[in-house]
Amino acid sequence: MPSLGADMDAGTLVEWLKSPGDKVRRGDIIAVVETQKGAIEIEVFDDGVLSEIRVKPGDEVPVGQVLALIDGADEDSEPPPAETATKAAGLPSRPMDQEPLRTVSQPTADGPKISPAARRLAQSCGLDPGSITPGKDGVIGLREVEAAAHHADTTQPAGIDQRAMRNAIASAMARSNREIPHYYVTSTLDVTPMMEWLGAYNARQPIERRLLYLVPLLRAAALSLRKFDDLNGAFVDGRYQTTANVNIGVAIAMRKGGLITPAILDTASHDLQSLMSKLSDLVRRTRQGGLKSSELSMGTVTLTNLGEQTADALLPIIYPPQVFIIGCGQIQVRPWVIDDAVVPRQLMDVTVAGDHRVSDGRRGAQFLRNFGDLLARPEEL
Amino acid sequence: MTEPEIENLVRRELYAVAPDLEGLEIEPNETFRDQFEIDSMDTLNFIIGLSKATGLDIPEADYPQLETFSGCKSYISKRLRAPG
Amino acid sequence: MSNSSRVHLDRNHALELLGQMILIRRFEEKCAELYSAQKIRGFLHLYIGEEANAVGVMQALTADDAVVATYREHGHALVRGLPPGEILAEMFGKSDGSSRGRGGSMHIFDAAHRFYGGNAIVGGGLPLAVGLALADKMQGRQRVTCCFFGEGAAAEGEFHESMNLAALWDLPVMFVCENNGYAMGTALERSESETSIARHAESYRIESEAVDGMDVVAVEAAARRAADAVRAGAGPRFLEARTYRFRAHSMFDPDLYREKSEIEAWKTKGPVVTFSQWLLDNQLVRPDDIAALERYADDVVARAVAFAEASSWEPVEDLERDVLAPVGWEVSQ
Amino acid sequence: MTARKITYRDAVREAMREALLADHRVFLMGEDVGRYGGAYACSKGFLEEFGEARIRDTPLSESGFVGAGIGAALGGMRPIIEIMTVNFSLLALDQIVNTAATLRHMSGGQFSVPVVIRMATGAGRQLAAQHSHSLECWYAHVPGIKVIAPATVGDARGMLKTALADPNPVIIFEHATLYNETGELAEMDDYAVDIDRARVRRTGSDISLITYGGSLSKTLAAAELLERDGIGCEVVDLRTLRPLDDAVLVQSVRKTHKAIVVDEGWRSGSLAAEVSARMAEQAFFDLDGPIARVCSAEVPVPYARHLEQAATPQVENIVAAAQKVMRR
Repeated sequence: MPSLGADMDAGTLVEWLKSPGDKVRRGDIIAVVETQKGAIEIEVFDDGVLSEIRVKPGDEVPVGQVLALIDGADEDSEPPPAETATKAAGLPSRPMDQEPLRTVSQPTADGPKISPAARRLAQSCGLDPGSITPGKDGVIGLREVEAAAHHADTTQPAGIDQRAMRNAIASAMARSNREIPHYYVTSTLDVTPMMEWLGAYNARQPIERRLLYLVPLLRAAALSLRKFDDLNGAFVDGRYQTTANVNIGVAIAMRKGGLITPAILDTASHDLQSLMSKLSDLVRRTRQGGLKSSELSMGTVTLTNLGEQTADALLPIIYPPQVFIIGCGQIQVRPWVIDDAVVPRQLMDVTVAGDHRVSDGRRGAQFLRNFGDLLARPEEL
Repeated sequence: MTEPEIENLVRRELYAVAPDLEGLEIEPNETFRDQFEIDSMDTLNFIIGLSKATGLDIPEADYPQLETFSGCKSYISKRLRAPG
Repeated sequence: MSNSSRVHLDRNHALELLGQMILIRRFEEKCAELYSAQKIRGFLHLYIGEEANAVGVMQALTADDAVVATYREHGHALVRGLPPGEILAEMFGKSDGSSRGRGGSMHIFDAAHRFYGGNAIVGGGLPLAVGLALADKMQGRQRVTCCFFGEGAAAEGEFHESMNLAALWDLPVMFVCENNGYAMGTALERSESETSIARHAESYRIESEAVDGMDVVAVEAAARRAADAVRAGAGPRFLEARTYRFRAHSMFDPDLYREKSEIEAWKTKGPVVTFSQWLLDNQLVRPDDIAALERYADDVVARAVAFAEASSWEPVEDLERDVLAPVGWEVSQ
Repeated sequence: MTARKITYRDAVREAMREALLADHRVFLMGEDVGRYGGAYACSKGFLEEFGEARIRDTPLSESGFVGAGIGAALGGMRPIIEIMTVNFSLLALDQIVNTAATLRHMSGGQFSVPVVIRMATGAGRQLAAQHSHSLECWYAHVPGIKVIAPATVGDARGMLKTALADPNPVIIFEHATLYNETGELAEMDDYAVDIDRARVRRTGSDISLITYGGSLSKTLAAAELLERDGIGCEVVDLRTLRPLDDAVLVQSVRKTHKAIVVDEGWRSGSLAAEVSARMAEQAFFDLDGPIARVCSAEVPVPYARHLEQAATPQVENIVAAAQKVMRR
């Protein structure tokens, strides 16, 4: 059945004008076919003898099916086999336009409406949209989320939704990797002076007043960051804005996986003892629930410390909209060269990551040097 | 303090810093860190708890002896038996 | 009238005319076959029966002249000198096609041959031709823009607007109406109050001539007269070639609107058969000359098919190329 | 840098005169562009200065002379075609859409049509339903052409040169109420400006007002009023309707989180609809409320002044829409 138009996919044989055994010549009309557009004559393109008729009048057959055989015809010019009707499958095809836009479903059909931007902000602050008071019109917008985030008394409900936390981490980290061009700078710091000073300090203190080594690290980082406007702040709407205070977010791991990075507001304003009690309180409330939203939303920089008996170093990922993160590996006794002699020292690899849209690797290196200098004189912290 | 009393004490203080561990089997010779992802802050709070409950002053240098359940038991019983 | 206006019908020229008509005929018969085999898709409008017009008119044009044609333009493209393989590859939708598979049978273009295509809007090519002629006139060039269209276009407003502009501005354009009697299925008598298209043109004060479109020599002679006048700066000329298509409008056309006897009657006046006979009768050519032309045409067609088959598909990643020209792109002249 | 006051009409005229002087391939063609001086007097004096060959009065044959312009562009000229109003351009739609826009692609990149087509658009002069519509959107729908809408004297003066240098068909929409408007034009050696980017005409942080052409001045006036209410408006002038400059739109709405599109076209199937869809596609998660549109009423533009005003976007409609969005 020949194709007589792109919109023809079948035809009904009306009559044969030739019989088996008849001689046919190129251009002869041998049959009539009924189509959607009316009867059309079928011509042959070769000379030969009509040897076999395969379709009888009244049959509807698809385009491409053999109607009859002509002997003496060049094989190449036979009607194509039926499968060529689907040869379009071999053609390059256009990829589907675009993936459908992923939409966010409302928490409940009857619950308050929340704007897309507000939903995203709430998620990044760890706020449950259900806990936010909507505006007069029943809608939760950016205004309402911001109010909730800044409301000091708003506390997280006890208990952490493991999946929500994983989603929040996934979205923040994916966004970070997507949007933030990271640079990394690493230094190995000799923290022997700090550890020795801390050992001596803790030995003099009653057990409740002893410090974790994370505390001098936080203090040194906070004091140092006050000098680095371009590392402490937020990158929002294509623009970087530094913040007056240094609010270091501390990465606190959850025992069942995941982590939360609540901030110690105005970190630099606290001395070591005050920092220790803040940290202790923060860890307890992180683990048990009861963080303030402001602690979750107002971090301006993050410090993540692997801790004892873990690994030597990590390459941290910036927590948007922040632009800088400090990653501390475990402290280990390793060989170190001092005055041409190899000596055992307590060493810590510190890797910082910065947002290249705001600062350059040179600034990260300057920070590391400053941070190391402060740790070398722990008594001044 | 009897051995069962010491055991109960250690369990209680451990659960105080990590309530989610309650009811879990404790492997006596594996470190709390490896078993339960207890970090340095938890460890410190745990030791503070032990110290308060027993009245013992535990120097920082002894912390490594308190990393396992059996270590805690033997350390406390040794310290409580020791004079002064 | 210049010397070139006369047709020098010596043996060589006769063979040339006949050879070109046979090539178009053989090429298009192959197209019909390839269409049935689904190698060619979309619309396929065959020129069979009308070959004398493209062949006759093109004799009057030089390489510098421009040609604007319609969706029934395979014959014009072939005689204009476009590579047959590229024309066929275009119908296959392949990347080596004249238009990289973007146009198909109805939209054959070739800048190098000043072939402004395959326009599938009836009448749409006329204003374009007027503009090309305007550009030549404004730039002082002695070129002819030759615009082919069917008699159906005469019913379009663009036909009348273009006649008026060309005459009003004295533009060097040669209009060639190939009047085959049917606008798709509508007979001329059923669509025009005045069935002489040449008279429409005359009403705009354009010198017009009606010619037997089945007689290649008559068409060539008329085209030479018109083209020479246009080239000489005499303004537009209009040629109405009365012709007939032997095949249906397109492949998917049951041809219900005309009598079989009418088609058969016209076939006896077919341009290939009558010209061949006339040449034989006058002993300008021998039967084996004609056989040789047929063999040659078959060979050209076979090579075109092989070329089109071998050509690759345009990559889908290039789908959106050639929608806009990059800034700085210059139109090739 | 010194500046001078100039009307939009004179800016258009200066731009065309400069082009005619600079390039012998440039010519102007259209109804009454010659002896009459242009329906909007944009080519007054040109006939005397440049002669009949280059300032061509045409018969009332929109399809014919627009098609001839397309052909002349193919033949190496740089025609400027003037169509009196967008309503009349519908008679040339075949040539613009079926020929100018398709030729390049249909010929596999062999040809291009460097034609510039200027036309007046829009309501505001009580010319009723066959002289007042804003059909830019129809042209902006079509691939293969560029569509621009100069809203300021600077763009009226500078966009034509860039359009003429472009190898593609460029359609310029001049809102008819703009011709008599006066603006400051900075003196420059070269007035050419880009024809592919949107521009922020006023910065603000509370809401983005996105518009083009004749609605720009109304939108800026609305922004001024809203400022007094403490609502900071960012006004984005699309300038180019095809291709749309998504980046500027999205950047603005990412900042303000709220958007209104002001468009004199009818709301259904409008450019405003396209702009809104793009913001929803590309900045959905930055939106803090539904996108609003201020468009013309779904009625052929009526004659009576109060009805015409009511049918088309006005300053107070824009202010009211912004206040509603801000109240939410």
